[in-house]
Amino acid sequence: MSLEELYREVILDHYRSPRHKGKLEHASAHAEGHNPLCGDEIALDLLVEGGKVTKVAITGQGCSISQASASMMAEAIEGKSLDEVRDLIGKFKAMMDIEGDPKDAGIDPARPGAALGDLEALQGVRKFPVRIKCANLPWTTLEQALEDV
Amino acid sequence: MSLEELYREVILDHYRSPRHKGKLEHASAHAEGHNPLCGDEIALDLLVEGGKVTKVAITGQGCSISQASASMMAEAIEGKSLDEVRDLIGKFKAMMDIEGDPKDAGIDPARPGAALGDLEALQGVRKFPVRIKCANLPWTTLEQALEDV
Amino acid sequence: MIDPSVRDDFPILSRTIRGKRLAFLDSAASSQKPRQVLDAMDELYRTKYANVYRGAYLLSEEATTAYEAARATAAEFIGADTATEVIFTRGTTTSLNMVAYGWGLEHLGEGDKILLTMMEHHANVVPWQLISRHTGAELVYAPITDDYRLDVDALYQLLDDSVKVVGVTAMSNVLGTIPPVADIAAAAHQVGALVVVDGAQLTPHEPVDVQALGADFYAFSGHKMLGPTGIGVLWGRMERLEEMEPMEGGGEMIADVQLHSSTWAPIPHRFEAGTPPIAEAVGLAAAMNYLSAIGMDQVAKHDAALTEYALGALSNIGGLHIYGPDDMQHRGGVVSFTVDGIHPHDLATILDGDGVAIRAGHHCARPLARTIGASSTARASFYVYNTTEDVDQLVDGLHHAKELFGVA
Amino acid sequence: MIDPSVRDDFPILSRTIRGKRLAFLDSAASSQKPRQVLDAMDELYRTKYANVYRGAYLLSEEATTAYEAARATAAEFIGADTATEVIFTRGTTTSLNMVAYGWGLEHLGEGDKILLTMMEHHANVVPWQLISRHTGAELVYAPITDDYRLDVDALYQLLDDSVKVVGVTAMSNVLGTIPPVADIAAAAHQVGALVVVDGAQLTPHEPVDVQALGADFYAFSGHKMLGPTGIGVLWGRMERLEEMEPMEGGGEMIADVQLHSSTWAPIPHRFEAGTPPIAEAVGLAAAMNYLSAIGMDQVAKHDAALTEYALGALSNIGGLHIYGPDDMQHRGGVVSFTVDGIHPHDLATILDGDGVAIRAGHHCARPLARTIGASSTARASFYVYNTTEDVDQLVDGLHHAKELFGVA
Ligand SMILES: Cc1ncc(COP(=O)(O)O)c(C=O)c1O
Ligand SMILES: Cc1ncc(COP(=O)(O)O)c(C=O)c1O
Repeated sequence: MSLEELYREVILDHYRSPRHKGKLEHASAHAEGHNPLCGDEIALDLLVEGGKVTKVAITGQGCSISQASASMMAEAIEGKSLDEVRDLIGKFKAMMDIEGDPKDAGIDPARPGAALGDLEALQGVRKFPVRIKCANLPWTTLEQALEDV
Repeated sequence: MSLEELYREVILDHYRSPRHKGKLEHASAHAEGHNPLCGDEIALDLLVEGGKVTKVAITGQGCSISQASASMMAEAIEGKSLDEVRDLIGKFKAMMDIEGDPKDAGIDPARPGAALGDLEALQGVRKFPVRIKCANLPWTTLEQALEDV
Repeated sequence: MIDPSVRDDFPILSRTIRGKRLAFLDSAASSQKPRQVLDAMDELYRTKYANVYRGAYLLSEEATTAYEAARATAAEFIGADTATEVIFTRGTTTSLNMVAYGWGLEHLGEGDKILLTMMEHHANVVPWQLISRHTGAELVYAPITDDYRLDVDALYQLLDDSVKVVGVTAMSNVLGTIPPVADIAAAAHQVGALVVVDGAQLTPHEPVDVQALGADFYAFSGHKMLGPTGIGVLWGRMERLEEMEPMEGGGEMIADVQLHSSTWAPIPHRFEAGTPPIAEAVGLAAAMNYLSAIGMDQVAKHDAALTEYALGALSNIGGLHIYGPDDMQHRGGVVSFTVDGIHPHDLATILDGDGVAIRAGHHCARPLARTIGASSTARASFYVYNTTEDVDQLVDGLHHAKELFGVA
Repeated sequence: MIDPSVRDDFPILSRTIRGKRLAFLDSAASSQKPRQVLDAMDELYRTKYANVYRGAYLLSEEATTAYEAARATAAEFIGADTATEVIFTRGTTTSLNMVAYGWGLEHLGEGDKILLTMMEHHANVVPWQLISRHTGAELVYAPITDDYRLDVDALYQLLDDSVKVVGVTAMSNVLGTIPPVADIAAAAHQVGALVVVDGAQLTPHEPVDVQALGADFYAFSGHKMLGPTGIGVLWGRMERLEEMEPMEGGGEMIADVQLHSSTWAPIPHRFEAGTPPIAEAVGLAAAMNYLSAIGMDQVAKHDAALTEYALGALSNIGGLHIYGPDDMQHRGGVVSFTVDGIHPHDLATILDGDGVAIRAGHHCARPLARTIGASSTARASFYVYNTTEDVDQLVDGLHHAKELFGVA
C-alpha cells in the first residue's frame, strides 16, 4: 500500500481541474449526495434526451477522491445511453467492492484503462477502505438521479 | 468479625418480640422512615407530654437489625425528657460511626450496658458496614418525628 | 452440565471470601467476566484504540472495524436480520428509556394504553410512567397467576385497540418465569400494538431469536452475560426504528446541524449520540463469542440442571418458601425464596459469612413484590460457572442461618 | 514539559503504523490510556466485581466502595463541594442531554430563550434543539470574533430576562479557544439564567474548579482524559440538581414504585438509573489519579508548550491557515488548519501513511464550520504523552503532502 497508488496523477488532475463543473438550466434529473461523516458533497444535473445522457454538470466540494471520481464519472457517462450508464455503475461498484475481484468489473491488468478508462485509476482506493465511500459518493448520487428519469 | 457478634441474643430477642409495637391514637408526633435500597420500613408515633416522651409506638418491617434497633430505641426513650432523648440520639450515632471511637458514645468496655443498655449490643453492626443504615433507620426516623414536637 | 473447567476462565472465582470458598449466586444481578472478555478489551486499548468513525487514520479505522464487528456479532447472537438493527446503549435501562421516549413520546397520547405485566423490572415500568406523564397515555397491568406465571388470559382480555404498547419481560428476574412472548407478541400485533421485550434476563441464559419472538424492540445488558459494565443493546425491527426519534442528541448521530434544527444520520448511528462504548462493545462481542463457543442451548441446559437441583434441595428446608414456578416448565435459573423467622437481608449476611453471595430485597420489582406479598426475598441465580457444589454451600448456609436464629 | 518517560505508561505508543513511528495527535477526539487505568479496571473485574448497592455480600460491598470512591475522586478533581453532586453518566453527550431533558423540559416554555455560542459542539446544540421543539423555547447564538474568540460583548447584548439557559463550552474542540466562562456565568446569573458548561475539552487539560467557574452544570467525558469509554460526569450545583427531573427511569433511581407513579431516590442515585458503569468509574478515577500525580498545572503547561511550538512550526508552512487564536492567550492544545489545494481528508490520509494520526472534518461543530467558512479542517491536538518529535513528524508529513499534491 503506497500513497502513490492512491493519489495517481490522473486523480490529482481531475481534482485540480474538475470536468463538467456547473449546473444545467433545464436538467431532466437532479440529485444531491452528502457524506455526513466526512462532509463530501455532490450536486448532479443530467440532461437526458432520447434515452441518452446528453449533458452532465456537477458541483461539489470534498476530498480529491470524491471530486475526482465525480469528474471522471461525468466524462464517462456523457453521451452514453441509459443502459450503458447503468452498466458502468455496475462495473464501477464491482471495481470498488473490497471483497470483489477487479475482473468482475471487466478490468484487464494487461490492458489498463480498456474497460473503465481513467476511472480505473480509482482502483487504488480499495486499499484505503475508509476512502471507498468518497469514491462511491458521485455514483450513488447518479443512481438517485436516474430514479427521476 | 463473626456473625455471632452481629446477631447477639438480645438483638434476636427484640427482633422476635418487638416491644412497643403498635400505633398511638393521639400521637404528638409521627414519622415514617424507609430505606429504599433494602426495603426496611419504620413508622413511629410519639406522645410527648410536659417535655417528656411518655409513650412510644412503632410498626415496621425489615431485617433483624432495623427492627431490633427500633424496639430497643422505643424501650430506651419512653419516659425520657426530650433533652435526654436528643442526647441518646447523639450517643447512638457516635456508637454507630464507623470512624468514631465507642468511648465518644460513653461506652465503657469494662461495664457493658452501663451507657446505652441493650443498645450496646448493636456495636457489632459496625463491623458490617452495609448494615449500619439498618441500625440507624429508627433513629433518623426519630429525629424526623422530633422536628414535629 | 458444562465442564467445570470453565471456572478457570473466571479469575475472581479463585478468590476466598472471609476465608471461605466463593459460591457466587448473584449472576442475575451481574455476572462475572472470563479473562477472554477482559483480554479483548485490554488488547483494544493497548493496540488499536482511537475514537471511531471520523478518524482517517489507521488506529481509528481499526477501532471502527472492531466496533462494527461487535455490532455484527450482537446481531447474529440474537438472530437479527441485519446489524443495522442493533443499537449499542448503556444497558437495558437506557434501551427501554430510548423506546419510551423515542417511540412513546412521539406516538402516544390521551386515550392510549400501555400494557405492562405485573412482573416487570422497574426498567420496564418507570420509563413508561415518565412517558405517561408527558403524553396522558394510561398504564395497565396484566396480573400473575397463583403459580407465579404470567396470567396470559387476563393479558389477552386487556388487549384492545386502545393498547398501543405491550411491555413484557422475556424472563422475570424474581420469579424466573419465562412468559410466552411469541404468543403475546402475535396477539399484540393483532390489535396493532408495539411489543417491547425486556431481554435482560433471557439473553444471557437461553438461545434468543428476536424474529421468532416477534418483538418490535428487544433490550438487554452486557454485564449480565459475561460482558463488561457500561453497555447494552437495543434491537429494533427496521420499520419500527424508522418510526422512532432519537432520545439523545449530539455528535455522530446527525446528518446536518443547522442553528435551529438538525437532520439525523442513518440508523443505527442516529441512535448512538456521542462517543459510543467502544471497548465495551468489543468486550460484549467477546462475551457473546465465549457463550456461543459453549453453545447457548448448553448454557440453558446447565442452568436448568442447577435450578432443578436447587429447587429440590431447597424444598427440603423447613419454613422455606419459593416464589416462582416449582417445576422446570418455562422457567430460568433464578430462585427467590424466604425463610420463616429470618429476614432475607439477614439471610444474605449470614450466607456471605459462609462465602455464598446471594441477593436480598425487592429486586427492582416493587409492584411484583407487593403482588406476591413479600416485600423482600432472597434470590439465588445460576450461570455457566456454577456447580452443584455452589448449591450445596447455599443449602449448608441456610441451615447455619436457621441455627443462628434459632429457627426450627 | 512533562518527562517523556510517561510515554512508557501507554502501551499503544510503542506500536508502529504502516512501519512508521506513531505520532498520535488526536487526543481531543479520544485519548490513549495508561496501563494504570487498564490495570485498575482489570483488577476490579478479577478480584472484587459484583453489581453495586443491593448486594448484602462482600464482593458487592467492595464494588460499591470502589464505585463510590471513584465518585469522591471525581468530585475532588473538579473542585465539587460534595461527592453527591457528581453523577456518573455515559459521557458528555448524555450529561448534556440529561440537563436539557431533566431541567429544560421542566422549566422552559414559549418566550424563553436558550443562549448558546457559535462554537458549541453538537452535544451542546442538538439536545437544546430537541427541547426547543418540545417546549417552544427559542435558540439564540453568540457569535465569534475575527480572531476566533467568543464575542463576549455580543453575548452580553443577547443576555436578557428571557434567557433561561446559557450553554457554553469551556474550550472549543475546533479552535482551542477558552472563553471566559466565569465572567459569562456571573453575567448569566444576573439575569437568572442557568449556566451549563461543556467541559469535555477543558477537564482533560487544565485544572478545573467548578465553583470558581460559577457553573450550574458541568459535563465531561472519561475517554478524553486517559479514562475508559462508556463513562462521563455530570456535575450539578445541589440546588439545581434538586430542580432537575431524572431523564431515565429504572432500577436504583427510585424510592418507591407504585403502579402509576414513583418517587425518586436521593441525589445522585436519582440520576443513575440502572446498573451504572462500575468498572468505567474505577478506570476514570485511576485516570484522574494519574493526572493528579503529574499535576494538572503541569499538564496545562505541557500542552501550552507543545501548542506554541506547533503554532510556530505550522506558520512557516506556505498555504497553511490556522483556525484559532494564534497566540497562547486563553487557548488550549488544539490546532485546526487547512492547506491550500489539499483537502483535509487527503491530508489525514497522507499523514497516516507517515504515522501521524490527526482528525479531519467538521469536528461535530457544523455551525462553527459554516461560520469560519471551512466545512472541513484538519486538527492536531496534544496531550501528556506528546513530544516535539510528534510535532516535527506532523510538519514533515505536511511537506510530504504538499509534494505529493504538487502544491507549492
Ligand atoms: C467540546 C466537546 N463537547 C462534547 C463532546 C462530546 O463528548 P462525548 O462524545 O464523549 O459524549 C466532545 C467530544 O467529541 C467535545 O469535544
Ligand atoms: C429483567 C430486568 N430488566 C432490566 C434490568 C436492568 O438492567 P440494567 O441495570 O443493566 O440496565 C434488569 C437487571 O437488573 C433485569 O433483571
